[in-house]
Amino acid sequence: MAKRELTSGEHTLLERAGREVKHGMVVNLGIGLPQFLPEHLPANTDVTFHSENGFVGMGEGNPEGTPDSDVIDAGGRACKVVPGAAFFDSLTSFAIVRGGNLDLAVLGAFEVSLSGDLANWKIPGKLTPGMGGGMELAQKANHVLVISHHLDKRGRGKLVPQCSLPLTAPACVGTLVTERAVFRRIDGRMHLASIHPDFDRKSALEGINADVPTPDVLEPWEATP
Amino acid sequence: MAKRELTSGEHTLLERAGREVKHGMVVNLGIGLPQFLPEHLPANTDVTFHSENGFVGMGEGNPEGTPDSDVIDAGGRACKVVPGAAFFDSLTSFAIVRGGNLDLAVLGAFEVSLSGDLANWKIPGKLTPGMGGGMELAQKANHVLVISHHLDKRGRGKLVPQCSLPLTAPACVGTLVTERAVFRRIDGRMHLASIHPDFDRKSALEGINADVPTPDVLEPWEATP
Amino acid sequence: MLDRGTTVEKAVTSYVRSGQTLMVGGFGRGGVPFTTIKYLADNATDYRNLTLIKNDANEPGIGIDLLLKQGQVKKLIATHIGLNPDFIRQMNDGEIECELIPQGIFAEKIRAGGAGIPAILTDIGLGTEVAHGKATYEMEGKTLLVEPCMRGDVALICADIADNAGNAWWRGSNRNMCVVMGTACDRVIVEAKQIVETGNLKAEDIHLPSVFVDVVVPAGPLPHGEL
Amino acid sequence: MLDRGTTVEKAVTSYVRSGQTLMVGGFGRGGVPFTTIKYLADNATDYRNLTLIKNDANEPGIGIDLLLKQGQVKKLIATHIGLNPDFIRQMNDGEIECELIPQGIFAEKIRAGGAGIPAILTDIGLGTEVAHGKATYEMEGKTLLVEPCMRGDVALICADIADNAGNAWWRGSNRNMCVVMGTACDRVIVEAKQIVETGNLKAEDIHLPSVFVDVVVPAGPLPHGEL
Repeated sequence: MAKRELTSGEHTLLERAGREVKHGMVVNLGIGLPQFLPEHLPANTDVTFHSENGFVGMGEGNPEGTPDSDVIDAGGRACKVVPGAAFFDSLTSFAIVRGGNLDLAVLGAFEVSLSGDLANWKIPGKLTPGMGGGMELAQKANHVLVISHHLDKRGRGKLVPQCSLPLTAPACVGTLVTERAVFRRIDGRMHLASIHPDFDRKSALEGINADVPTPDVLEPWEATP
Repeated sequence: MAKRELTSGEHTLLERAGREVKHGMVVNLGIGLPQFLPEHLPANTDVTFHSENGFVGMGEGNPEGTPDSDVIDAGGRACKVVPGAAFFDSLTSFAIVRGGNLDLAVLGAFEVSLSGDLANWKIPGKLTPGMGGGMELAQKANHVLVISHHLDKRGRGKLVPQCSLPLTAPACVGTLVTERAVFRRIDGRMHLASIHPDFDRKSALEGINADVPTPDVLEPWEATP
Repeated sequence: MLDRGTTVEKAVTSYVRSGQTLMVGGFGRGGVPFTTIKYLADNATDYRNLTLIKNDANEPGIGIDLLLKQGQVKKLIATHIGLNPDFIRQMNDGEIECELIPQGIFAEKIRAGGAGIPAILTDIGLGTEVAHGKATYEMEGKTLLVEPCMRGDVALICADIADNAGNAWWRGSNRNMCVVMGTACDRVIVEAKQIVETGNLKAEDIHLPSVFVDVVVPAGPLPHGEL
Repeated sequence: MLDRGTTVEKAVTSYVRSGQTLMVGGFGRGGVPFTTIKYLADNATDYRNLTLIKNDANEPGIGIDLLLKQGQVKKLIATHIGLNPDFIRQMNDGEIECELIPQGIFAEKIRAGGAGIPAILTDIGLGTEVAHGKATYEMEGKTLLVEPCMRGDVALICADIADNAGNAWWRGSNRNMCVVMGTACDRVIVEAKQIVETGNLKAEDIHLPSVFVDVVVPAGPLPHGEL
């Protein structure tokens, strides 16, 4: 696991995101916060993790590993595999993604538009790392879950009327989870779906300069026991 | 090896065809006479045989094998493999063919046209086995060598002005070897190239109802020592 | 990893329905899911009107010939049917429709279906009757055929070894079309000659990863010892 | 089987020339042919004006960064360059051209080049700047991008084990783009961490068959132990 102390807000959003993950799913985790998802899954959720550089069955980080280890994830982190893991090449890896066998991609975002467009790969003139496998993950995973702090350092939310940055894929985000709220794309438009008990409707939409539909009845934040 | 006694004419044409095979080549053998080519190769010719159902490094027939054996050639014959053989699936098998890694396909023919068109997969209303891998082998092997008896039972040769049967591939035959003669495609047209010492120019063209260019100087039939 | 082991009966009754398109592995006898096919033949009234995508038509009396003979198949998409004269007669008599595709393109169309590639462009078959009626695309002055991908409802494939999670491995020339078919169907039934504990196959040497596979069922003895 | 073993020097001087397009294996450090790359860097005046096709730009100071830094590369075709800020600066300053392609399509374009498929049709990148300027094809009411195949003059890839004939096998996540690049170039140089007698790899488990490979050379020790 990447070395980093999580804040309580991050724990909160990761735990809520973890409840979007169902038993038996094949899941790809983007770099950053998504890499902390495995330790926040509900108990007895048997999930198979896909690493787009070439395997399924990714296990926990390998503390003895170096960047030269023979098993690294797509971010270059040495890791272990679980029994039943399979290694393959980049062709098979993305055949899994494009062919409909990746149930869930958990990604970070710069921007998510009200129609579910995702921008997370390029800030022109500032950040040009390349899209890697991100476009395929965003466009072809059966469900795209974006997780993010509710507000960035300048107090802005991720949900915007239209993305100003180059798109990773249009109309791809199914769910956005922050430490305050859950948003879901319904009929082509992101809706408020759930609010953390510590927040109200107003703070669940704080920083979001967009007209987000907010149904009267929301999903409970906690799992029903 | 298929159970069959070869005639002396067949031995002759197979030996002549064997001299078209060069050291280090990757070679695919069609069903029938081509399957007898390995035992007619010149000494010290190290050839890798490709079997389009999924391996390279095909060795000799396996007399103990049945059609249920785990190693069969594309005709269903149990066979052995040589050290260094590799098994793969149909995708890789034809990637080898289409990608330019098959040096030579040795095939049978119903008809070869003067322009090198090949018909060997279908006789409408009579024979409809399907093309199998034949079209790709004919179209994409780096060289296509057709071997055949000089005359069929009705006294007709294989070389025709135009094929009357459905084509396997147009303009694909590089060399045609019979027990009497060798023909090569030069500038898009099949030419007489060599004659067996027991035959003369007339008998080398017997049964061929086509205007075959016959250069004054021919290649020797036997290998130059 | 989930445990995907079950019985042939459960697998077939769960996933296979009349009217579906089934991809069936095998080239000659290697890779043919004889046990699963036999179940379909033994319950013929429940599995009819099938479209089969299979390299060949097997030999008379074995494999998919059982389904062809019993009238369970409306169409066969194949590359070579030369070892089954009975089916050639059925085809020539118009009893069963047959579409023939060059073998490598047959494999590529299935791969495209599995890999989320809507179509490939190819020159294979140009200048032959295979090209008749097909859409074309001009690229760099050359005419190419547009070959759309193929997918199926259920894949029936036979592996030599599978683990309980569904990872599969093939011996010798048995792999043929099995792996690619296992990527290109909504449901994948792996019939395995040997089933081992999950983790007992070397992770680098797995030919078909478990994420493509729905269930693993044991292969019975080969049904044609008497042939 | 032919014996394809040789030295890095012989392999490179036989096949690599200035101005060529080289495919270079690796994702992160796994699969990167560090020894062969080092030879190109140590003989920089002989190998210039190269186009590199590689998943990423390596990290500063290792792998192809040596070639990028020394001005031996005119263009890099890649999917992700985020771990090499030095190259990002070179790209932004216009010193070296860079084309970025979605990772799976990058692999598919190379596969198509190796498998004799002139182009594939895909919807990946539609609605993004990746689609700008690309040819399109309408199929069943949907717009698809035409992605032509990619080929290279020489492939440089690093395997974990190769036999003398050129059959190659990869450990863990080292396989990545190596196998497909090994099918898509006129010449293929396999750098191997371990070289075994021909026949010592299990025939079913070979990842890249020898027929694609021209020469096998021994990998030296990893050059970046000090990093």
